[in-house]
Amino acid sequence: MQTHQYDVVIVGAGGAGMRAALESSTRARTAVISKLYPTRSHTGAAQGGMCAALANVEDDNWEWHTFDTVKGGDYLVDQDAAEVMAKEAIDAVLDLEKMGLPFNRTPDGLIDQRRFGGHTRNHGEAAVRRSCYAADRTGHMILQTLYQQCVKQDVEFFNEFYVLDVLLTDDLSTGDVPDGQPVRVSGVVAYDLASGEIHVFRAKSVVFATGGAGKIYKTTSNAHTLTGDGMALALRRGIPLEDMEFFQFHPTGLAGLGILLSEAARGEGAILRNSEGERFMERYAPTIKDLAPRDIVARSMANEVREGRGAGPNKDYVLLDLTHLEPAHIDAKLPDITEFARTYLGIEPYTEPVPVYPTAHYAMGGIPTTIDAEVLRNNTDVIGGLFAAGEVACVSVHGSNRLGTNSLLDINVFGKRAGISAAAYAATADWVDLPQEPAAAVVGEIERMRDAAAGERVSDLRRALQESMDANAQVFRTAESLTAALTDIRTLQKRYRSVGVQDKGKQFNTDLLEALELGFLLDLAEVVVVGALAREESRGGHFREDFPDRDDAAFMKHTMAYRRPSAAEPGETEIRLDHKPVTVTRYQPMERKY
Amino acid sequence: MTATTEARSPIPAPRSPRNRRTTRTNYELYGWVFMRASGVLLLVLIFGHLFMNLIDGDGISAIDFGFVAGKWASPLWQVWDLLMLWLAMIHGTNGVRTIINDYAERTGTRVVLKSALYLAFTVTVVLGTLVIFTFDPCPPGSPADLLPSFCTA
Amino acid sequence: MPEAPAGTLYRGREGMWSWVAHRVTGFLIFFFLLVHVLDTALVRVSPEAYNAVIGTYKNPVMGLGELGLVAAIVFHAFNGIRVMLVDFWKNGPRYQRVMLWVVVGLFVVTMAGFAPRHLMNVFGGH
Amino acid sequence: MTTVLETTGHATPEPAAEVGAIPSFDVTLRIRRFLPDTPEAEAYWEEFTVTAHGTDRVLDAMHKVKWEVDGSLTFRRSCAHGICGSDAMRINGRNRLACKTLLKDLDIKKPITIEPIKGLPVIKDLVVDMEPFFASYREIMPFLITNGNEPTRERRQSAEQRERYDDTTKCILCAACTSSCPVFWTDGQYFGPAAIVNAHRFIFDSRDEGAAQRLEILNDREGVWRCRTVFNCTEACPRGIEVTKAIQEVKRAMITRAF
Ligand SMILES: Cc1cc2nc3c(=O)[nH]c(=O)nc-3n(C[C@H](O)[C@H](O)[C@H](O)COP(=O)(O)OP(=O)(O)OC[C@H]3O[C@@H](n4cnc5c(N)ncnc54)[C@H](O)[C@@H]3O)c2cc1C
Ligand code: HEM
Ligand code: SF4
Ligand code: F3S
Ligand code: FES
Repeated sequence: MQTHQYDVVIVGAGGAGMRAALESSTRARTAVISKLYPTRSHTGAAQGGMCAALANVEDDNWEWHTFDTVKGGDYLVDQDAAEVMAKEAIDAVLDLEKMGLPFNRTPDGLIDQRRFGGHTRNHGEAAVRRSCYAADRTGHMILQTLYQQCVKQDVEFFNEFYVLDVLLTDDLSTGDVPDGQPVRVSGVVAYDLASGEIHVFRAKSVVFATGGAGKIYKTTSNAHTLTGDGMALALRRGIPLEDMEFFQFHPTGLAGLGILLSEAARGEGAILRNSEGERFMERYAPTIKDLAPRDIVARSMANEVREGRGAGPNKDYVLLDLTHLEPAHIDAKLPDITEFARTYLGIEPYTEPVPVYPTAHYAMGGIPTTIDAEVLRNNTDVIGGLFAAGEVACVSVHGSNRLGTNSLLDINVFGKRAGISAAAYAATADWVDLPQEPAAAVVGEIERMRDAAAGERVSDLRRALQESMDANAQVFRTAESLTAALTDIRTLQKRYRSVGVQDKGKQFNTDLLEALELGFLLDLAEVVVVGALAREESRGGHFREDFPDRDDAAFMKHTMAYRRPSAAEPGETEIRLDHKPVTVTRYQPMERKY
Repeated sequence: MTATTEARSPIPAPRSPRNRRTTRTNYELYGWVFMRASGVLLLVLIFGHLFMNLIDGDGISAIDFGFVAGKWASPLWQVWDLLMLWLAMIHGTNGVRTIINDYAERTGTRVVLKSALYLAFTVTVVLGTLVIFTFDPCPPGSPADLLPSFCTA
Repeated sequence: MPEAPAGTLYRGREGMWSWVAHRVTGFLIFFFLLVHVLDTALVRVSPEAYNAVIGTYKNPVMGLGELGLVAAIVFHAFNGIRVMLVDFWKNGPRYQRVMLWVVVGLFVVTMAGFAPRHLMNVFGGH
Repeated sequence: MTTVLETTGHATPEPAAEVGAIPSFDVTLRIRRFLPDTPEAEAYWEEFTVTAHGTDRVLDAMHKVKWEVDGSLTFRRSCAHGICGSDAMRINGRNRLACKTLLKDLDIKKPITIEPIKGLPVIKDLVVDMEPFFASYREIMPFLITNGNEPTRERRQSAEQRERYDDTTKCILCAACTSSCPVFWTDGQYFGPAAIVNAHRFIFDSRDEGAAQRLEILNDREGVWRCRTVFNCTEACPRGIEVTKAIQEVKRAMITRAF
């Protein structure tokens, strides 16, 4: 076991992690720990754009942007946070440009902007061009640009190191620490994939930026490595997770594969059609049609399929039609996604419509934080030195449904804030001791798995989980389906205890890591489903067929899920739900119509 | 910078440890340009040479001392062959140097091979140049039938 | 090196094979040139010596070798032009493959013109 | 040693079936393996036969082996659709991304050979040490260099100026190009095409002012001049970047500068 000591440790080298690193490494001794090489992070998959009210091509301002974010999130958004994000968006984009990001340009040489779902002029009048983009590889450019700056600043990276535990001064998982008592972070425990060794990082500040958890679903736009590690580690250490029942299903995943075709396609004019060739979104969102927010489009698509108007041999997808667009325009603005259609489905988008179906895309929920990225351990107390930003966090700027392009914005705005906050905290705080045997829990878990005689297979359990989640906790949910999912998850959690790995080696044992990741997925799926069961209303990405309306009286509040020792079964844990009020500043909830 | 993990693979790395010393000279650049410039010239020179020697007249069967001597009597062919000799030797030597750099992995091997190369270069060029300049088309005491017709012995 | 068992050969395409050929031909020509300068130097020694050595070139085996050498030079020269077009012509890299087929075509034509004549000289000369 | 798995298939119908009737077929993967933990570690070939479907990629077949037959089979992967650059490997003798190579596009009558990319030290199975690769990348100063006078808004750049370096911004640092280059295999000192591609991205960016320094670095003995226009890099690039063209443009920029 090796021990390192840094002022700030950032976990995750995606957009949020590296944006934080750029701030903190100039102010404090910083290490970035990432389970992937930084440029392999899933931020690189983001396509469509990053929005900011630059008003480069059309009249626009950050207040409209705030309103759209709040409305898009079905009023579960904390409006103070949304305001911060929309205001700082402009600098966030300009910062990236100054770092060298190659945005597409207007004829005047300014950053070009295009339309995106849910972004409107003057509080919903018409779609507005707000998304700054670099063809359909905006995320790729952001990730590369941030990494380039990290190289420039000589940021210290520990690549292919898996953080498997976060060390706190008090054990929150029992639920015995009284509110108000100060709790601090003292470091993290990581596993070096290449050598199989355990490294303990002692730190004054720790920033979690580990990204999403799409792999709890089977059909997803997310990478194999997006297993929600950061959320699960926090949950296990007694930190609550906020609004986990809200998962975004992106309307246009390649049918059957889940690979994403950006909303930018529709922003550039592509149209969704059912088997009859009808532009069905006209019925569901008469004003902005195909550019309605994702939850609405995804449900409309699922509904078309349910009512028998799906296309294809099994009538189980709809079509994204780009055939009326100029091939040259497609090549200039959407080169990558059209290539995906060609490579993976053998479809030529110039001439054929592309089969699409909703795909699990984005976790609106996550580790609750303040607008300065400080992690909350209940509705009010922050954990000293612990920060979170990006998809792993829930500020909450996305409420119950994130608008397209708001996530790349989120990682930049709150990544930066996290970096600044973490360095500032480290500058004033003194060191706290690491716990006795800091790595004991991790070592125990790893040894148990490696030594287990052939037990349950990781892949069997994972597949069962993902299939159950796709079937029971996707676009449409009911008490019945969710209960079925919960039963499945509980069974799988029990079976997980006897999971064994085949690879007994020390070096580069990805078999072992997949087993650990499965544990995270199971824990998170449980939180998602428990939260979804309790939320007996429909709002944003969470649609309960048995409760199809939004119920502001009962549910205009954030879910806070805690993992605590089970009262009924000693030795077991359970998810306890609590709530947190939504911050409303200017925009009173209204019915959400587009 | 990334934490470096100690070498873990018992398979020897296919690359020698990084010992790149920045050269900061235009040497490679000039070499590269020279390969191209000389290539174009050589194209003319060599094709002309081959044509004269192998195609024109009776081809290779007609080549003998008399033929060579006849050619070198003219300053044009003297210069032609001299240029060809130098350009081809520099071009070829530089090319072979590249090849040695590519395949000789240990510095020792490299040094030995390159020394041999440069030695061969020097010997050949010096010898060739001397021959062209000090050549006597009508060496005294040789049978007249071997000599070019203009030798009036 | 315990490269056991060896990995497979990289399956490069036209670009790689033409480079291998360019390298091999360049190397061959270079060594021939060394020999060639040495044998030509014999003109300084004596006409007899020179003619004796040149005489050996006139036997059929050497004649065939000579043919190979010319083939090497022709390929190397034409491909050298292709390389230069790749270097200096804006669209060169895009058309490198086409250009290689042109090189091969020119090579065949040139050799078709040269080989019969040369072989006649070698085999039919006396 | 040969392991053959009888067709287990996925428990549920592949959703890919939605796209049309997808036939399933057996493929054999012939994988070059190296397990460092075994005492006398040596590389060896191992064959696996699995059932695959029409839209499956090589990566899917490899996952099937890992998940259902031999958990110790080790390779990197993340995004599974060709944008993260994790899984460059040598498939049937050529460098490609496993997640972007569809089985149906290969000749599946013969075993599909899969080997690690060449020229970098093998750590385990298909995993190589990427550090030397990234070291070259870092050396060419892959970041925008400007003279400090920050404008308040964005720097202006026309659409044409933006287009000038578009191709090389697509690089995902997968190393397929560098590890396909015969010059790189020989001694690994050559900077390699990926580093040059990334230098190109900045050299031709109208906003950048560090071109001279980067050209200086690549003028090195191990720099652009070692490129012999083999084109393996261009053929291998999964992003369709015209790598050799970029290298030639850098060479020409250097020549213009020198004369
Ligand atoms: C296909 C796709 C397209 C998208 N398009 C858009 C778009 O157009 N606009 C938009 O705004 N948003 C878009 N999004 C959403 C957005 O890209 C993501 O939400 C955002 O990039 C997340 O960034 P992140 O930094 O939080 O996480 P990531 O980029 O996922 O990075 C996570 C990092 O954490 C590290 N990590 C994870 N676990 C561990 C661990 N245990 N130990 C150490 N390190 C760990 C990983 O190595 C990685 O470096 C898209 C998402 C997808 C999937
Ligand atoms: C006939 C006209 C010739 C032309 C047009 C020509 C052209 C070229 C060019 C352009 C190169 C550089 C290739 C590169 O950088 O990738 C080259 C390389 C080379 N040439 Fe020539 N050349 C000619 C004659 C010769 C001769 C006569 C010799 C031998 C003495 C020779 C030996 C070589 C060698 C050894 C190389 C290096 C090959 C390598 O690095 O792969 N060439 N030639
Ligand atoms: S240039 Fe292409 S092949 Fe090379 S690293 Fe970049 S993406 Fe990969
Ligand atoms: S393969 Fe190598 S030699 Fe040049 S053209 Fe590509 S870098
Ligand atoms: S897994 Fe990301 S490129 Fe293949």
